[in-house]
Amino acid sequence: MRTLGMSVAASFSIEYLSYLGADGKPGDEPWPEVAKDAKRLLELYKLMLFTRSFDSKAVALQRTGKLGTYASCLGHEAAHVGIAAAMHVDDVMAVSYREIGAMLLRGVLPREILLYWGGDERGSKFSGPQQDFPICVPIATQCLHAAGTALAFKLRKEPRVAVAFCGDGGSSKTDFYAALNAAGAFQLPLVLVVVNNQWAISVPRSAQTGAQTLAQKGLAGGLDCVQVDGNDLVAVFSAADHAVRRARNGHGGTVIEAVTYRLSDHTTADDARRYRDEAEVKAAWEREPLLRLRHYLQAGGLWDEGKENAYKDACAKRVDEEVNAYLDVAPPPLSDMFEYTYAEPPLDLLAQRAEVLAGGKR
Amino acid sequence: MRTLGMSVAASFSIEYLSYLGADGKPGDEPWPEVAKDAKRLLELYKLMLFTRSFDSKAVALQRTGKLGTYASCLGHEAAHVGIAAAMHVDDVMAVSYREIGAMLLRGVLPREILLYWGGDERGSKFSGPQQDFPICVPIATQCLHAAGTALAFKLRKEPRVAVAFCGDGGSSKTDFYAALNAAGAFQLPLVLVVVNNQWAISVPRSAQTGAQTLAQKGLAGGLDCVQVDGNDLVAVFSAADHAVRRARNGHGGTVIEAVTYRLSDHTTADDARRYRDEAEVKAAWEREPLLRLRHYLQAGGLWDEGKENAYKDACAKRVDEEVNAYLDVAPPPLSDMFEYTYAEPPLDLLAQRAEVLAGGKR
Amino acid sequence: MPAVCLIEALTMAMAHEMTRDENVLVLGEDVGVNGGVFRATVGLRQRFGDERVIDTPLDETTIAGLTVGLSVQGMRPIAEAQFDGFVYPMLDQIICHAARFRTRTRGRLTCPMVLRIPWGGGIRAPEHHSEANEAMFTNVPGLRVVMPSSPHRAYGLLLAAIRDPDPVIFFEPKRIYRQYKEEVADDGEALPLDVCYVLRDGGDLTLVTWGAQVKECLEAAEKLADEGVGVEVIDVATLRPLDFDTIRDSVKKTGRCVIVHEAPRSGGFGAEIAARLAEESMYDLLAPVERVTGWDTHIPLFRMEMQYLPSVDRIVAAAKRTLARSS
Amino acid sequence: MPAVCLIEALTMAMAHEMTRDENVLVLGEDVGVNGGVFRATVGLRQRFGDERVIDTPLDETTIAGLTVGLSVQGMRPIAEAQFDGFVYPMLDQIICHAARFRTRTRGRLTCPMVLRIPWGGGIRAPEHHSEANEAMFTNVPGLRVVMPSSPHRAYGLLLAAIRDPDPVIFFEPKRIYRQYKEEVADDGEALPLDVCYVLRDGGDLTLVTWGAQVKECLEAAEKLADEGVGVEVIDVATLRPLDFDTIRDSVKKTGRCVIVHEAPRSGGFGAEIAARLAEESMYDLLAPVERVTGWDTHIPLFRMEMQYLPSVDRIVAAAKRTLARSS
Ligand SMILES: Cc1ncc(C[n+]2csc(CCOP(=O)(O)OP(=O)(O)O)c2C)c(N)n1
Ligand SMILES: Cc1ncc(C[n+]2csc(CCOP(=O)(O)OP(=O)(O)O)c2C)c(N)n1
Ligand SMILES: [Mg+2]
Ligand SMILES: [Mg+2]
Repeated sequence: MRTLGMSVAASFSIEYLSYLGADGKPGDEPWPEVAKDAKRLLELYKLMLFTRSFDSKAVALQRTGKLGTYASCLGHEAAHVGIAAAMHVDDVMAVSYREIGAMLLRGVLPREILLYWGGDERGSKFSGPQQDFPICVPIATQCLHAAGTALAFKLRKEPRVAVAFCGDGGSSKTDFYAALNAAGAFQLPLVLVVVNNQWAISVPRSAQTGAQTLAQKGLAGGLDCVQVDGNDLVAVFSAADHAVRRARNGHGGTVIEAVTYRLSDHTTADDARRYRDEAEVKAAWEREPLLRLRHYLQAGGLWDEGKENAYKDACAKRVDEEVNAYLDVAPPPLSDMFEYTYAEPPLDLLAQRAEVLAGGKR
Repeated sequence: MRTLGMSVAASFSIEYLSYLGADGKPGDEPWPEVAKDAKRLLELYKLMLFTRSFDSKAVALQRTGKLGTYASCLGHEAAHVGIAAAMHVDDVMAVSYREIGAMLLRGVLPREILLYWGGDERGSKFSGPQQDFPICVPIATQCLHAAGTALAFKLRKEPRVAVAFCGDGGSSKTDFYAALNAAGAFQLPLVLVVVNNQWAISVPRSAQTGAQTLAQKGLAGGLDCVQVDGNDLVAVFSAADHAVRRARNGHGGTVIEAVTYRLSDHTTADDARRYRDEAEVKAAWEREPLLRLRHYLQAGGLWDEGKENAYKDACAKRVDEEVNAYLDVAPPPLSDMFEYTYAEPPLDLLAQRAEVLAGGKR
Repeated sequence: MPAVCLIEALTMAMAHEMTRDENVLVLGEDVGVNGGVFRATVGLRQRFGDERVIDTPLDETTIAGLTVGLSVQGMRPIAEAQFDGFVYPMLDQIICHAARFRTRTRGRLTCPMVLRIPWGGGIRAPEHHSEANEAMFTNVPGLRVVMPSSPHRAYGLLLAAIRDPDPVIFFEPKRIYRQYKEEVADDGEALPLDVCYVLRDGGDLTLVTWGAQVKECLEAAEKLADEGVGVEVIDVATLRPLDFDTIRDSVKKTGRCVIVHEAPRSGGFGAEIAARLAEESMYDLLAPVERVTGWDTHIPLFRMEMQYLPSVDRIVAAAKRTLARSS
Repeated sequence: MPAVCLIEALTMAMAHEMTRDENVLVLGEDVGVNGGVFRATVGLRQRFGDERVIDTPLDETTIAGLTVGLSVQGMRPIAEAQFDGFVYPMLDQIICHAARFRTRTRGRLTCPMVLRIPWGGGIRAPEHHSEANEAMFTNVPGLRVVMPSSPHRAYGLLLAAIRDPDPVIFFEPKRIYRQYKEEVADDGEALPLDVCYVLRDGGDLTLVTWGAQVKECLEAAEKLADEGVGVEVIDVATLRPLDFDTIRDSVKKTGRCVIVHEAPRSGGFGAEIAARLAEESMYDLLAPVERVTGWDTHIPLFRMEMQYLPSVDRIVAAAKRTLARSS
């Protein structure tokens, strides 16, 4: 029995991880084993570079009317790539709409991503792991899809993990809370990643919640919680690796808060100058994820100016090919509109399809 | 700048409060000022007794077909009364469906509570503070009403507090999370009370969440969190008083978890023997809230066997009067069905009303 | 062949499919040890274990979202909404996701699932426990919306719903859960999900309804028969997609139609049936269509609910009015 | 008198009421400094401060629940759903609470509030940003459902919605937010919340529509006029309660009716109008009613969306078919 008076029912602390400084120099503390493989880091760096190349091209395509509204991932490359890098191919990923680097790592083709943002459903019939979820626009609802996925894994006793991303804004959404609550209640192999880029369109992080960290929201479900420097690939990757392993081994879910910054407008339909200070953006560029990793790799002799330039050119070329492939995709046949609502279109719908195919006369 | 490596981003601890042992003996720690007024405790004890008397009568009425489904509050008297006791009359209370003691304290008449459970809307046009919310069946949705209320208070700069109750089950509901998130984001004068009676119909507390305490869910919104012995009126009242004052003084919201036990079936439509052990219930009776308080008051000379019996008789009499008043309420006129859907019934509805009044012939 | 009531037929169908297909599972509030607050899942936990009959945390958003996730990953979840009035938090996941995975991914991912919803009034239940809210679903592409009205149809339609490759909203008229027993063979025979049932033949007037109101319509037909009026009674059973052919054929024969439902009239699903008649059966109609429905108010608390629900008297009166207008 | 487009008229109405009544406040995502993603609340933060133009955390359940709480406690909240496709998590609070406080408490507590919903397709927006989901609300007692289609009506109807003592769902056809400007006096004159508007007179056929499709209907009427057909165009404007009298009177005159809406046909609100015609105008109709609508599928991503939305051609064809059937 507890003694009367005040006692402590539970206590917690939230760790913050950062390994690679904004200057590209590692600290004194030893790196987690998984992050010591410099070749792997180089690979991931190259993917981050490619992602940035793709991203700026996509924005340009929108500006010239060749793409719909697009959500740039500028500045999020480490947060996205570092998480996806820790996943097995048969794990399942549930993204929101900004995680280009993560999707590319999983094998989605750039042309497919463009197709989606070009207003064509076929973009979500993508390459890569077939069980991965498509882009999900209604904020944080994908967190529950990942929780359901993790529950399926657990019930089928498959050693697989579900990983969902959402934003700082998304961490206010009831679906996010529901997912972490379920993860705790069922001890699910689920990793919830909050990419805290400080803004939800025009609403700053400070207006979303009174919580000191977004990571600590996981305590509401009894999950593991960790906050990391989301611009530090090493920290993101290490934290993700730890969380994914833990989940795979049956020890339950984790919330990872990756602290980063949205260097771009919210989407191409947005103008961030209306609501945020240029100075803040400028300061954030000092901490962006690519440069520090490049410095680190260069210091280790794995990379240099020449390789950087050559690789950038290669990226641009590959991106151009993908853009061309995208632009070459003919519109779907009209009948497609009716094919996928049901496995077997009901009679009503067949009649409507017939109407349309007969010349849209009705 | 933070040093690289691991550091602590935030840390928390959740306190547990209990002052009056199950044996009716106080511990060594001094009681909070507010709980030292024994006369006040006696008043509240009497209300708890009345509540229990009302409750058992309501169950009996249902059994004889004179009331609809009813949710007994047996065992929750301290948790309900202790919270309401800390409120000012112009604060606003948002209950679920079980908080009979709290409603009575606020001035709702027993006959009104019966009228509601008797299937008559007029039961929610009750006496007492007119801004208090009526019984709310959709779990935890009232938490957001209280949050909106608290926001109104804050915007109007009124020194008032909103208090909402929900259950252990309710603490899994997204509305509960939304309310605590909003409370933190806007620093609202809101107190969220989780009455953890260990069961949500047949689902035990352990299946709701992986969190060690329900109180800690408040951390997700940066709220104050405290867990109390919900069978200890002194602990509940003290914690509520603290939280309500804090809210009134502009310091924001609190989650109070009151740990108690549902000694009855979930409702009169339930049979708890299907899913829980009689031994558990028996053990819980050892910790129930009335007896310990009675012992304490008797030890202090404020109460005795004779007073107890006399007061119980008085309760029974008052309850009978209220039951009779309830049973005397004639059914509402048929037209009432149409009067309150809109301030001004639209033409359609007037036509439907005319049909009904003409003899329900359509 | 066991004689079972409607809710027992549902239990039988779930047990059948859980035996046949190990991917089928049940989740919801109190569906486990307690066997559901209406006892629809009674015995399933004992037979299939707690990994296939899952009590969820108390949150409908959670239930819906988990169900979508489970389904997309190859399970065949049957989710239970404890009551009609608690289904609204599920709509977002149902409409934005369950109903869309197939079309959104051009068939790469699909969402076969069943959402069971005990439905409707007339059981003296508390507030929010008596809603007829089928119209929330009938304008949503990608969903099927089903409501059985007999033990036999409950069994066959639920089997079909579980096996269907797309999401099915399965309304259960709780007022008639235990109305009567009927022999239902546990033979795994599913019924089609796009067929209306003619429950009674007649040449003078067609009563179209679904769910618990089938009872009142059959009684009204009986009364009218006593007066020499031949009434055809159609149980819509599958609201989306709607088998309008059966209704059209009946009205072609009778020339008169009264539509009966519990939900409020304006914007209710009865409107869709009346609209189809206005589009396709105008030249067959001898009299205007009528709707006998719940009033355009929320269903009152139980003291007055029977004044709200369409009664046999109201149906008979509407039928007579319709007959009078066309004579 | 300022010439304003539809969305500017909305801003004008909100500013007017915020000036007149200090209890009126605006809340939603990005409504503050950013002035709303469509710029409907632009300038309001500067004029009325951050306690009356409130950016909420990103959660629609929160917005709806706070709005209900604020309203019941005497404020007059105008909530914004950022897009039509994100409104579903609000339904629970709207249906179970906003629409019911008055009847539940027999008038003790009420819930005057406005939920503004940018609505519909045709702006090449991403997934979930183009939904025509008015049918989710039109079967719900206690709500008013409004959709303006001109700057003038936008101003007058939003004023009325804010002043109304009951909850109002206010759909805004975003495709025509900036279609044209019109002089609108900022005179605080509200329009009634139960009146359909005859936008064009004609004797041969009635086109009934609402929202952005008013544009296509007027164009279709113009085309048909060139061929000598007189088309009456009715903007329903207030879907619930429905002013059926105006529609009935028109059809009495024309004998023919085509209903046009963006939402999927089956279970859409067009059904209610067709149903009323089947009930009350059967003897006036010279030809069957037709509905020209979105197909019974989700609106496709934007590459194909114009193939989904009813076009002028489809409306004209339906009108001609209707005329042919009755000649
Ligand atoms: C349910 C829902 N509400 C609103 C929106 C509109 N919206 C799109 S992105 C966004 C902000 C998201 O912010 P955050 O979660 O921080 O992610 P970020 O865009 O910063 O990556 C909003 C409000 C939406 N997509 N879904
Ligand atoms: C949204 C919603 N879902 C389901 C129900 C049915 N229901 C009524 S009470 C209850 C359990 C509530 O448990 P808890 O929150 O612990 O409160 P308690 O009844 O124990 O006081 C359930 C599931 C409901 N009323 N509302
Ligand atoms: Mg963000
Ligand atoms: Mg409980």
